[in-house]
Amino acid sequence: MKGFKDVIILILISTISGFCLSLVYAKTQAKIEAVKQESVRTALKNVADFMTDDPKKVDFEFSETETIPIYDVTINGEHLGAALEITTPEGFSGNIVFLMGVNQRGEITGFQILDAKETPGLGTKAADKAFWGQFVGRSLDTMTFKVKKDGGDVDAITASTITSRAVTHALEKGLKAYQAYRGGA
Amino acid sequence: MKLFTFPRGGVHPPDHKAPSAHQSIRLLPLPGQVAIAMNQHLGKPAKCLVKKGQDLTVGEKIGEADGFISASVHSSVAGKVSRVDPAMTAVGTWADTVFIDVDNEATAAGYRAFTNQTPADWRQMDSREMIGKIQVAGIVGMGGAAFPTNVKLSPPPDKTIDTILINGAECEPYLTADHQLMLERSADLLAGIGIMQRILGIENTWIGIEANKPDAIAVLEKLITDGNHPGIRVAPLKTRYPQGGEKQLITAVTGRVVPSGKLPFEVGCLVQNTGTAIAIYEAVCLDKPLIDRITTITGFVKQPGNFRIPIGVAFDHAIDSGAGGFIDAGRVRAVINGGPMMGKTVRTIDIGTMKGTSGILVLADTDYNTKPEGPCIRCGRCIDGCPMGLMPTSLALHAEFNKSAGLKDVMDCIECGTCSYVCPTHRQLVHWLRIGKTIFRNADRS
Amino acid sequence: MSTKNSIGTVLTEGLWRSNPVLILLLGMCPTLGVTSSAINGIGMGLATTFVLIMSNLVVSAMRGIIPKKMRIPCFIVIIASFVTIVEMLTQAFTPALYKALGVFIPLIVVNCIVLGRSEAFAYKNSVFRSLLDGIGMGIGFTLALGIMGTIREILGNGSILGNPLFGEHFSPMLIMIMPPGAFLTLGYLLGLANYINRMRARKGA
Amino acid sequence: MTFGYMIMLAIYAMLINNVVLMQFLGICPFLGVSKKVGTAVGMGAAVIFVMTLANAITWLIYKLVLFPFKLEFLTTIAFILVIASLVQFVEIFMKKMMPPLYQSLGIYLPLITTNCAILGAAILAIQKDYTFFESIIYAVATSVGFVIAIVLFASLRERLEFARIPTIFQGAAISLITASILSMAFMGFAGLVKM
Amino acid sequence: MNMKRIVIASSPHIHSEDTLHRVMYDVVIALIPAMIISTVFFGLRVLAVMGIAVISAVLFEAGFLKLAGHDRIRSTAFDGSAIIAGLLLAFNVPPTCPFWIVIIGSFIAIVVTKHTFGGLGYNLFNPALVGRIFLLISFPVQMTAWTKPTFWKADALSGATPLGVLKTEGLAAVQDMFSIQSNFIGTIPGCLGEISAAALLIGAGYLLVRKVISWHIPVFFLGTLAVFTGLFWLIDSGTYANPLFHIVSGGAILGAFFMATDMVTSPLTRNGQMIFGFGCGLLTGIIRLFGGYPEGVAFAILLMNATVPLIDRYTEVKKVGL
Repeated sequence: MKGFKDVIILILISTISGFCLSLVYAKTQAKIEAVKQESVRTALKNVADFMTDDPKKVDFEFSETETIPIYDVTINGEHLGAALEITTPEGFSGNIVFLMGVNQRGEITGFQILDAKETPGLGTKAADKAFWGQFVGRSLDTMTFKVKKDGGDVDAITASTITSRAVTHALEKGLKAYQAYRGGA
Repeated sequence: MKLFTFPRGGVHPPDHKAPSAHQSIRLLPLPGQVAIAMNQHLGKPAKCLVKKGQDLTVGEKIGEADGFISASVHSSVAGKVSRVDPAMTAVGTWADTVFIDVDNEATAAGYRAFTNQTPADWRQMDSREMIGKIQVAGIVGMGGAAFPTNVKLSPPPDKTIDTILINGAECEPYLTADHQLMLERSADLLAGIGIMQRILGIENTWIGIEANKPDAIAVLEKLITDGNHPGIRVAPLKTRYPQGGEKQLITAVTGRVVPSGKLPFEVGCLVQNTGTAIAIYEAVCLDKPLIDRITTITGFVKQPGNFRIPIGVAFDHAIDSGAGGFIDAGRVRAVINGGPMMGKTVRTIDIGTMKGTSGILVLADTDYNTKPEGPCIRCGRCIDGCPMGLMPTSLALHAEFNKSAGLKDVMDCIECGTCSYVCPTHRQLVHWLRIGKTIFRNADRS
Repeated sequence: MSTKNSIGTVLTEGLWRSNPVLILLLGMCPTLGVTSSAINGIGMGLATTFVLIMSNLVVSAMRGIIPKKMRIPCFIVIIASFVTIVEMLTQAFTPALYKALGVFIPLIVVNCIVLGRSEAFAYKNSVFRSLLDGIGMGIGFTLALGIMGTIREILGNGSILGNPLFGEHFSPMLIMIMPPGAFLTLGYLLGLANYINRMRARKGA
Repeated sequence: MTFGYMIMLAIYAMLINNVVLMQFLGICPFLGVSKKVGTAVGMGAAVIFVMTLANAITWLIYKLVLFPFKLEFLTTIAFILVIASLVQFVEIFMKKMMPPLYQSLGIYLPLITTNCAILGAAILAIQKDYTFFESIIYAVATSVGFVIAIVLFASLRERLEFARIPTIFQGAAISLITASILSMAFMGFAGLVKM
Repeated sequence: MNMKRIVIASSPHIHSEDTLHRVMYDVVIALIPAMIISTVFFGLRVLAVMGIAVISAVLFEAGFLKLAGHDRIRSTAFDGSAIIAGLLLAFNVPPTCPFWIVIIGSFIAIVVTKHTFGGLGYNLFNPALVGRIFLLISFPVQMTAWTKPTFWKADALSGATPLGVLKTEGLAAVQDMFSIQSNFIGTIPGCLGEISAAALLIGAGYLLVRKVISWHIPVFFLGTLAVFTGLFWLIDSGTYANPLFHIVSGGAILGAFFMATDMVTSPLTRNGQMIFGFGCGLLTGIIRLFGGYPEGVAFAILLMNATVPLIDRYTEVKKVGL
């Protein structure tokens, strides 16, 4: 019955650790959630200066295949603008997910990359203000969303035309989605 | 003319044969002393039969064959035994060696006695008698490997030999002894062949000669058509080293391939060197033991040529009295027993010649490669060159790093030297492959 | 390694003579995987140190209870519990580090160092000695990761602990913060460790 | 899930995001069991087998037990126990039912428990929210990627046996530097498939 | 006679004229046409790039040998292999490449790739290519800063390589900007040694005639690349460039004749070399057509370098008499 006793001990240890873990879990769970929300909130505030603490989250069906999460900021019935979470598959080595802010005039207010697998030092420069700064304050009317090589207004990042193009196209898509969202609203 | 050749590998180094080619065979003046080692052959050394102070006649047996693969040794001179001591031989091994003070008069008389007699008619003898005479004469292969000839002529009962191949390729650069033998003693050669045909009871015979010796080919072809020599044909060979390798010759002429690790009789072939064939004739018809041989002395010497040398004459004596000495002794870098591709450098030049000494080659500093060994750059030239289809560089690396596991194929190496010759970084591949053979044998044993 | 070492030796053993990464070649995965910056390396090192100390303590305290046959599963359960705790703590208090270290936090479970110390040391030694061993080994590990991270960050990003070292026009060797740079740095670091050891041996001899 | 997507996922996990050379998982066996090509192949085969099985089982446990009952915080502990007992079970099963296979793979099985590639792949499949089928493909491709890396590496190391490597670099150091260049070469696959 | 000077050595005692120096310097000679073309098209700066690459390579070689306590430092450092590694590295960087980057590349090529593994003959990977890829990944901006050939003028206009244009702009743009002839002659932006297919082919011919290289690797390399790209071109000639374009663009010729044929890092046997060439061509095609990088020659050769021991293992020559 030695083997049986050994198993009992193992189960005992497992149970105790399971119990301890659930205690820690209970203590940290709230904090983890808070941290997660905080980071979302920070990102939203980074891209849109008009952002409030609790924007209305809408899953906007931009097309049959694409749903864009939109954080709509409306204070006392007055729409100030929105932040859009855009995903583009055109990146150099995969999806680029970013957050963009658009004010009620349809102008870009900010930009932050949430997830990307671009080449360090090249594609990752899309996250630098040196690149995305050129879009701030621009709208579909005041800018041709194409890199200069393709006859547009956008200065591409050196040696990463593909990433620049992907971001440029996605920003244009975001603005159009915003227009469509506003048009439908 | 259709040229026969072996299917893969090989090289064609500059042959340097001109200095000694067509130099008729000369007799060497006798030295004061000769040194005859008991291991003139492959296999077990002979048992020494003589003692210090004993008087000897030309051709007297001084060493008895010891075991199946062994050969008797005879005195090449007349004179008195001055001492019997272990000494180093020209191939770098140690063996009991008989040192004989030469009696010039008696020696000359002894040699005259052999040449002046009327040759016996081998056509009247039976094969047993002839093999016996060959064994008594202590004949070994004279191409270099020195394998006892009587053993070669007695294949195991379950094997039949249907083809005799006479190796007159002489593919080693510099050497011309066999060439000159074929020109000067073609009749004796054909007689020797006849004896072998009679011993084995077959006729089919090829004489393989490289195409750079057209006169030898012509002489032999004429003699064969004129005389009564059934079954003998000349096979002109492409001039390519190692055409005279036993396995290469067999494949070149008959198209048969000797299986890995097997001997020529496995494919029904017997290969004998031209010099050996003539020695067989002398043994059977003149009862002359193997006490002298034809050797080319060439390279960095004043008068290169082909010489008849009693076995045991020292290298320095042969070079000085026969070839007129070194051109410039200060510039001599190597003295080689044999040809430049497979011969061995001798440690000292006062060492005795042997039954297998097909050449004495002197190389000067300008001829000798002294470049240090570099790393393998994997160019693959050795693989392209290897006539046995081996991967010399891999095998050499396994030997260098002492890994017996990958060395199985090394036993197939014939040590022809092609790989080292072509290696651009001067790797001593043959050397490593020899070491590899030792490593493999030791690993195999344990 | 003898377990009869003095207390001081137990503590310093892991720093160099039995440095888990540079000498024992353990825990290579995180060493390569998370050291694209010094802070990540040190963070990972500290997380592992925590698990190492705690599991050493618990294993050593329970060494009378844990049956010999079932010891490995017991160790794994104990270690996995502490790993999970570390995972939750980093997620709650250092979310950036949590994101940077990614899957390598749960993988501390299979880090040979942790299991190895439980098996080779804590299961045979007193609580106090096991604590010291955990601290020593943990610091040794953290040190190695810190060095790796620092080298890679300086060469590959031109910064140290996030502070740019050189001017704006400096072009860092990006490859150093990518996978090939990790292998390369550790390779040469091990070469250096071998060299130092050889020099020390020569001096000692 | 289309066939094309499956192929892309496989190429991604096999070459572009190679488990050893790009993600640094399974370095211990990569360095430890790669002296001979034969053993590398054996280890690789064992990894393919266990990783596929482990991913299937851990996926089911997560989706059917841990997730519904809000026990995600037990993921690590549950997965490692599953993998450890799975390896034990496979070993016993193989010994009984497939002795020849056990002869060739058996010695590698105990080493697999501490192969972080197995646990890593299981956790990553959950983190990436793969479906059951995707998770299986991911596991197969990842383990094949492991085999490619370890076999190539073993063959290179066999050649290094015959190299005059400076003494301080002999052993793990030269292996890591070789791995570095190998990983550089694998970076050529970047962008082949976008995931 | 003076017996001290007699040599005791293993057979054979004579040696072919073929030496390491001859092999190596033949390669250097074969690279001269491309060096001239490059200097003519990009100006004198490329001479400085090549000079710095070669000098730094030789210095690193000599320095490491000294560090390792090697005897015969001078003869080994000048055996030609370091010079070739330096030259080929220079051939693989843009003409505008900063000098310090070239020196880092030399270091990676000579110290990391070659001498860490034991020096000449023991390296597993082509030193120049490892140097190039290290630089390409490390300094993507500088390593892809192309200029148009301007015939001697110092300040050149920036441009893009044909393969770069193909990757980012598509086939139509390439056809507008470049012709096959310009690729062949070399009046295109690109790495300083790879632009002129014609000059490289002259050198390649020299190497083939001198039997320094055999045809197996280059023919299978370029042949496979042509067949692979040709297949896609036949399917959709509006998207995919024709095979001839792929052969004369980028580093295909330079790679096939001068880098894939590097003896140390390619298979030993002819059969192995054919497999190796096939693999290089296929991988180059895959990376060019579907990968992220516009050019795949360097990666392809490096990947195939890694397979050489495996190829060797399965392509041993057949022993005679088996």
